Amino acid sequence: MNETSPMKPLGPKDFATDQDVRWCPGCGDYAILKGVQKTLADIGARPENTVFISGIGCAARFPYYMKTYGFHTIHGRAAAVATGVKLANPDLDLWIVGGDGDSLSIGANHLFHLLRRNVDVQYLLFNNEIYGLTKGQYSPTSRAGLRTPSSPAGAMEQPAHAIPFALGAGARFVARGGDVRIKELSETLKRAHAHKGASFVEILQNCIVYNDGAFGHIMDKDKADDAQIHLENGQPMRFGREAKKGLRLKPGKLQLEAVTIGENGVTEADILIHDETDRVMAGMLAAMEGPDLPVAMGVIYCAPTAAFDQQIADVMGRRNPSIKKLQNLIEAGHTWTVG
Amino acid sequence: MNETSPMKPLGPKDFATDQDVRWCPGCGDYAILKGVQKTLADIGARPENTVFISGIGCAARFPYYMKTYGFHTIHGRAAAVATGVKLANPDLDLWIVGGDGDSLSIGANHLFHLLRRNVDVQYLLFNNEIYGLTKGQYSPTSRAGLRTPSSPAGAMEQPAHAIPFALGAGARFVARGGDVRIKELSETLKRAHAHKGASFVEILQNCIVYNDGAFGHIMDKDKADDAQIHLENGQPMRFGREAKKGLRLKPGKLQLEAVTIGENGVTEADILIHDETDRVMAGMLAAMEGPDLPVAMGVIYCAPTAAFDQQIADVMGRRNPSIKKLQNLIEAGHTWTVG
Amino acid sequence: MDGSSNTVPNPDHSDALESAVVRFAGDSGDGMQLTGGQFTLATAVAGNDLATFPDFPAEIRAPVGTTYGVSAFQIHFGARKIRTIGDMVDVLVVMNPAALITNLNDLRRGGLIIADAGSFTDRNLRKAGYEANPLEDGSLDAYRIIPLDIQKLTQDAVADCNISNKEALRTKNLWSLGLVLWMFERDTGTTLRWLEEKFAGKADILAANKAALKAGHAFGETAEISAELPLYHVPPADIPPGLYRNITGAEALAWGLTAGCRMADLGMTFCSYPITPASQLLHVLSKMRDHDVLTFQAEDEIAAACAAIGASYAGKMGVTSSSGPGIALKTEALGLAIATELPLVVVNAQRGGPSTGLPTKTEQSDLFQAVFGRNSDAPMPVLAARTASDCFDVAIEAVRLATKYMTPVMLLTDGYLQNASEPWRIPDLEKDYEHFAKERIVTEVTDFHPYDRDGETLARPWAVPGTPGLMHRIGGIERADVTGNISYDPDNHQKMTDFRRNKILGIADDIAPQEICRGPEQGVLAILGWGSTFGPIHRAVGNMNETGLAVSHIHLRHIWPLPANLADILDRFDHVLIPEMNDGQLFKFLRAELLLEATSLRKVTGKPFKVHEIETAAAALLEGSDDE
Amino acid sequence: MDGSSNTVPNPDHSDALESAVVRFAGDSGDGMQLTGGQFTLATAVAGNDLATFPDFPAEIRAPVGTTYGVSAFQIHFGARKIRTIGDMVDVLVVMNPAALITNLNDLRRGGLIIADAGSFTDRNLRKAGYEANPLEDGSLDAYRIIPLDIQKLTQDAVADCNISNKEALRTKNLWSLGLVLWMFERDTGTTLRWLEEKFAGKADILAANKAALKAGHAFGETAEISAELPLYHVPPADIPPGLYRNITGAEALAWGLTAGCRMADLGMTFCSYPITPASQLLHVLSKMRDHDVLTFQAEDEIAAACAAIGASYAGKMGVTSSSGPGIALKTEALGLAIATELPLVVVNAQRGGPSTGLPTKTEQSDLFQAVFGRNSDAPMPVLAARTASDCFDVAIEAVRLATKYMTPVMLLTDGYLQNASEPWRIPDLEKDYEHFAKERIVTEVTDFHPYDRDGETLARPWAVPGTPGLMHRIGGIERADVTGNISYDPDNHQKMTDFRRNKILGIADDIAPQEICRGPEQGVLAILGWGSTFGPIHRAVGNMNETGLAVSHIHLRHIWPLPANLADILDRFDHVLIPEMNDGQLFKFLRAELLLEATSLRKVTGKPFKVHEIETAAAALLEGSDDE
Ligand SMILES: Cc1ncc(C[n+]2csc(CCOP(=O)(O)OP(=O)(O)O)c2C)c(N)n1
Ligand SMILES: Cc1ncc(C[n+]2csc(CCOP(=O)(O)OP(=O)(O)O)c2C)c(N)n1
Ligand code: SF4
Ligand code: SF4
Ligand SMILES: [Mg+2]
Ligand SMILES: [Mg+2]
Repeated sequence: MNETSPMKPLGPKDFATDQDVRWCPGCGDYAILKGVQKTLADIGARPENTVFISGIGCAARFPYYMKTYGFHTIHGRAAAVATGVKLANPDLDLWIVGGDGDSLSIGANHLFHLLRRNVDVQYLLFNNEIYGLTKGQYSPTSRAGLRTPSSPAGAMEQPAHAIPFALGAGARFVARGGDVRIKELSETLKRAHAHKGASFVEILQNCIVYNDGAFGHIMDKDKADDAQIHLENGQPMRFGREAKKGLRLKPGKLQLEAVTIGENGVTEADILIHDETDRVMAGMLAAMEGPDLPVAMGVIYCAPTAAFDQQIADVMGRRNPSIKKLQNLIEAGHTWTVG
Repeated sequence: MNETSPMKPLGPKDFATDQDVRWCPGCGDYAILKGVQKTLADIGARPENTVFISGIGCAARFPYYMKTYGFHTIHGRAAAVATGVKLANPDLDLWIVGGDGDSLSIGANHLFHLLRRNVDVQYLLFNNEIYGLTKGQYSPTSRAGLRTPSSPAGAMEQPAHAIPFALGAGARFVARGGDVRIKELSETLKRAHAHKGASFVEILQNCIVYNDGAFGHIMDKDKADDAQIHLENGQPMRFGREAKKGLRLKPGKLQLEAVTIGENGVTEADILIHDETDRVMAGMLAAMEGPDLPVAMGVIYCAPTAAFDQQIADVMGRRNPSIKKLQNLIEAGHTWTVG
Repeated sequence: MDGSSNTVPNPDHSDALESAVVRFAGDSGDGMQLTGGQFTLATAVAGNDLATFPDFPAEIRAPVGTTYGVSAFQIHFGARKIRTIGDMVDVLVVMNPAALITNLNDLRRGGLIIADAGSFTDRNLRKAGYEANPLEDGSLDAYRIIPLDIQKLTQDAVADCNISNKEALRTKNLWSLGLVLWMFERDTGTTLRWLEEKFAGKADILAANKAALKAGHAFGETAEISAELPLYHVPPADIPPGLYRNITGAEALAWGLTAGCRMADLGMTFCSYPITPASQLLHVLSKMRDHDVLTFQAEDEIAAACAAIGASYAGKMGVTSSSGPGIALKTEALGLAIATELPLVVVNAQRGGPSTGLPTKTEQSDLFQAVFGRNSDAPMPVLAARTASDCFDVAIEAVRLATKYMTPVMLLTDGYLQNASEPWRIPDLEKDYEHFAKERIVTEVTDFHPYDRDGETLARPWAVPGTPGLMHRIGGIERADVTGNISYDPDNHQKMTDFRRNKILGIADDIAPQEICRGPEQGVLAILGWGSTFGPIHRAVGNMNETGLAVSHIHLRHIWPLPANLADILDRFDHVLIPEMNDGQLFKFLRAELLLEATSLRKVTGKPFKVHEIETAAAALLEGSDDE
Repeated sequence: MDGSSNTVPNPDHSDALESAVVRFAGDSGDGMQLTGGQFTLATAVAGNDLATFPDFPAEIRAPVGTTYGVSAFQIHFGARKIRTIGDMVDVLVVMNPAALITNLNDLRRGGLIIADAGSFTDRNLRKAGYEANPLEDGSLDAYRIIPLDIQKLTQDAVADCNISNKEALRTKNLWSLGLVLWMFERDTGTTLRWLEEKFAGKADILAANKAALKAGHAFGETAEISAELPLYHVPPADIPPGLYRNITGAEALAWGLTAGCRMADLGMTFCSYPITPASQLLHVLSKMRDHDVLTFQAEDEIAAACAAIGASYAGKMGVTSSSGPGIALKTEALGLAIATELPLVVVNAQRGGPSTGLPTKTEQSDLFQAVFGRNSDAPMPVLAARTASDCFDVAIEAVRLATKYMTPVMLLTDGYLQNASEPWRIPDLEKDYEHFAKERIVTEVTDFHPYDRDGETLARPWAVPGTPGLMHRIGGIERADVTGNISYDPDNHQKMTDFRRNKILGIADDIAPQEICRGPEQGVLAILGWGSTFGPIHRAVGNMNETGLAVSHIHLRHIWPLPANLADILDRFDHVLIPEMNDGQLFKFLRAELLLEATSLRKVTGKPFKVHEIETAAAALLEGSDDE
């Protein structure tokens, strides 16, 4: 649809703008920015065809740092704006970036409908379990008990869970990544990009200023191996140092358990194979929060179906509208002549 | 907290106002109204302590017909208003009524957060898969392909599913009823009422004018037995005429299947027992949409946890605030005297 | 007085009426809208000018026979230009007691009631709140009543048709229509043709409907009571030659927006969430895919506004619509459109408020919201349509301004205009409109900057994603002049505020100067209106001019910015009367803008002005000024 | 001119200054807010009047050394009543080059710069955008510079303490504070006591902080360069006796709202969603559970407004707060509160716009939104606070009006007031306030009807769920007079519209008449302000009065309805000047209300007015009027 200039291979730096990046030093957002720039370079994205849309928040400053088209909209509404962009031009490659507040507090309704409608975008939710930009109030994903300026006695709400929410919303691609293992994140982002329809990726992100270490128990180097499991479709779900651990169903129950190969008679064959099209398993993987079970990383669920924008584009087709055609329309039906 | 007048037993009619009921003749809402009035009488509800809150829509006219306290608010915001009411007075018995548009389109974010926070209310979603009051546009629950004034070529969206949405939101009580079997609905409503925390009940409701028969394949007398399954905690999940059919897990799979006792070697013992605290099973039951599997009715999931409003009330406690105390506060800290 | 006064035979043509007002009223299930629509068509074909107004009940379908289930359709037609739906009804057709009790107030004394006496049963009388049968107890002595057992007459008429009794009863509206057509000397041809289309393939139903219609018509001529039945002659009006059709405001808006897009060579992305009385626009546009109109029913009004902004960002004409409460929800998003300077058309079909208010009733009380209702200094143009057909032209103007000035534009219509219909001389889209510039999207710019403004319009360039070389970033945080980068610089903020204000103010020089649409160019009294008060004001001024009173009518299309010459024009009059269906909003707004000392005439009842209400207020001012 | 002009030694007391302006500026991590806060306290204890203003960066914590990471704190203090934060800075303390480059503009010519020369490294100079070191290249010749290697001096001072080098460097702000305290003849006692509290249990850190503070103070007295260091004497101000504390607008609001609730004997349910600069109010109230204040952080602004409405419905004082864009989102809900006539207080902490705009900068551009920004005719009272401590009284007034008249009330504050602090004479809550009626909740009513109005206030009764016998239903659809049942009746709609308007208009008779707060009771020029422009206007008028110019200051607290006597008062002046931090909103509003011909002075830079800007505009008007 849009003509593109002759392809020349672009590197990650070709996707960086001249604007100074203004996150706090040490913020996890830096690594994610790098990861996204690398991903775009790797997939050979064309800057003129790529659009980043965000709401408001620290995470939402993202578009300013991407040398593509970018729209920093209003708090919570990125998904709605993006839907309009895709309806207007389904050929654009559209990435949405939002914080946990942006996406799951004020903006959760638009996210819900974007996922349900299956609009062909990549939605990256930077979850730092805090409102960063407004200086550290608890967010819908903050853990119960978290003390913040707006919850001096500890937050008293059951937190929202991004992945179960997305599954409940009917999302057809659901994945998780983190701000530390950038290579793995980049692989996940490539999968998200390749998926036609709404791809939802939760990215665990450290806010060094207001919620430092929120994911330490999952992301810290010494804990990561045991606390995370990296899913790969068609592969056994193994984790831990030397991949000695794995997931299986508790015998006779609809519950996962972590087992160690070689212990208690557990063999490699007992370990479940990851089938990313299995919605029930996706729900179980999404519910894993530690400490007994590792946190699922990578593509948890992927079961494509028709994308909304594409379906509409198909129905719209090429219409060749014209003033003449419109003249015919307004002259059709019951008319009469005077004089 | 509020003094109540000496108890005298009230009948369903004592809960009816003098206002003419203004739904279309034949609308499913009439039956639900009856069912709710009966439920209130059965549980011995006190009108002065009972509040009905709704948004806007046909369903949302409900409060005007209940001789209790009632607040007909604005489209989509009933859950938010109700949260404020419960924070102000957690002793009130609060029912929310909303249509599928009210609850899952404009109001889905508030519903999400109400369920996540676990505010102690009963949320009744009257799902007629259409916007009734605004004259028949498709709604988020309308099936793909439905032709309406705003979708003359058929709706092109993947529909939202109320129960999976509620589960994804973290709801701790999820049930389904219908506008035909009022006795069963009333039992479900009693369970909802008894549950402390947010109770979510989807009620399939026929809009005779704009979406007549949307649930015919489930609710019609001749189809109901095979198309519905009525869940009871601790009981085998059986259905069909003479309860000959039942649900079991497909051997070796995370999938339910409907089987007939006595056929293919299936015995009563093969039929799964309903455990309403099993979240994974709840997800599978929620996903049943026919035709292979029956639609789940009754309490699908119930796993209580602390209610938000009660938790806050506990922290607030009895404070005995006073001007004196406030005077002390403003005089505390760094002060100095002049003159 | 409009309507009623003129049914008194015109002195010049003693056998002819200058205009008449007919209202059909019955239960929601009685098919009154259809009856009215067919009568309208026959009347238009007979060469009358006309205006119509359907009055639906707020309830979807209230129980049969109740007052809140009454549905009515009014038509005012005549031998002259018709401006209003008529103050008072001349002929009232009622299908049941509830229809009578809810509509009687609007019947002029001496007016005619045709009542389906068969439906005046005890049960129905009680439901309507009558203690005795008004057709019999003398309480209607001030009117002429013709009670007919229409149910029975219809059943007899279709007795030979192969249909059920329920189906038979359903045709009683056609019987009534036949009768009224006869009374006004219209034939049944148009309706018969329409029935044939509608019931093609349902031979029995078709036959019954035709039979009922013909029977009603025949009844007028042959029935024994025909002597009692008046026969009205309303000769054709003297209206400009051309091809005509009936059009509602909602249709005119839909087509006008599309025409504007065609002129700008832009696809339209229309994003909306249903709400009365705006939904009609969504419905009409949903069927216009062939004209590159994509409609999106969003999850709420905020999403609708945001999606439309997204579509404009991506190079389409983004349009969103709602009514007052929904427009309120869009407020924050409109700020974004203003800040990012993207084209957008926002249609507000106003209704009674505040809050949910009176959803099915008309009001023009969102002027303040349109002009002032945003946080911060956030100016945007505001236009208002005056008649159903005017919606077409105003919609084109909205698209022109939005794209030329890179700005959201608010277009105000109201519940009355949305539903009311009037004959529309179908324009020649190629010849009758000055075509404005084709799409303003830039594709090749050397040294491109997203906030580099056009020297004349102050509009920024419209560079859309997908265009090589023009990648840029925009957003709601204050943008640096020229580059659009985030800027917290104090002087830049002042500069950008000035740009935003001046860009919109500059539009005043790009719009048609204000005209006086009726009456002398200067004098004692000008009646200044906006929006759908056009009809009653215009007729009132016409009536007063005819009696020799020097009164002028000025009607605003551009509320913001105001036409540059408005102050000068108003200066020429001693008094300015501002009638509004609100609590005095334009009145106050013009005080603020022009320090105008005017007189406010307010009506907040959910109903349009009656001509005599305006005449009375004008007369009071004229008398007052005699005293001086 | 405020601030700067007065640091020039006062002719009467050659050794004393009437007032001085000091600004501390450094990196976000340098602890400038803490330094400023401690200096403020010491100054208050020394008996000066003062005003302070923290200026945070918009970025949470930008990279060290960059200009957008600079954090500053300004204090204006003096021997007289201090009204503003000071136009120009007299003493600028900068901890790095970025702090210098971003703050130099505000330093008066001849002003003093104390710079941490140790941080003026090449790297930091480059980050700030300097090509050469300004401390050395002569570019600061217009000022007095005292470069000190504060880093080094601090390290030396704490060398004996048992702390890391990083920790040592963190105390350099205390060293600087010590020095500046010495310069202004304050002792270190207040700060030492505060340090002891803060670092109780951390003996090493405490020792280091104390050592740094004392070393800075001692340096002033003993260092070799002390001859260069000026010593300023600002004698105590003549302020009314009483117990004082420092208070920010946000604290004053929080306490005032709570005080209002206590006077009304109501619990408060405060529902909000974080947004700059309103969040502070949520934070303060979150800690006030003991005073029956329940805070709820909602999922968005709409939910916050709706939950507050729900709380009011259930018998608490529902309060919600936000800033412009968030208030926009609440619009529809406010319509519901107006329609259902429930008490509600809505706090708007205004910031720069439109859209996201300048979140951390101040502006007063939401007046239109407050008064007019709703669909339909939807009046509600609007109040505006003028100073940090005035927030307390205005908050009480808001609660009084909301509960007495059963109406939402809009309370306007702004980013400046939220963060600025000033000394506040702590009132006696029992004696200093006229206690308004206790809660207005009805419990026993014979023949109860939810829309039965009080004859005088027109307020409807407040009957809350849980009360036996008063069950009723309310909602947003138009309600019948008295019964509150749904009503589509035209006359009822007019009647209810009239009630809603008149109820709010009636408040004009229940509020304090407008006063002239400085200057003659009549004359050539009145300067009319609202909100946080109070300080600069008041000082400007004071300055002009001192030089013999007859100028008066009138400041509005009640924006809607306006005080009944306002027109009369304004009539007594030839000219009215209206300075506003917006594009002329009050100016336009008063044209609409009073047909007032005034002069508008607009400033939309995100910064408060400077005194001289107001003096200049006033002088121009006075000169103009001499010519006449
Ligand atoms: C309508 C509106 N409400 C509130 C805000 C204030 N606000 C800005 S960002 C934000 C939340 C930030 O949290 P999150 O989305 O998690 O992003 P983070 O800063 O943590 O990356 C809030 C409440 C706003 N800008 N607009
Ligand atoms: C802010 C706002 N937007 C839109 C509307 C119009 N509206 C009223 S009810 C409704 C949807 C009705 O559908 P649903 O909630 O499913 O209820 P039903 O009528 O089917 O019972 C809509 C769109 C409104 N009243 N307010
Ligand atoms: S506040 Fe937190 S999320 Fe925001 S930039 Fe700083 S570290 Fe990152
Ligand atoms: S429109 Fe449908 S849902 Fe509404 S009252 Fe009628 S039948 Fe019921
Ligand atoms: Mg966050
Ligand atoms: Mg519905």
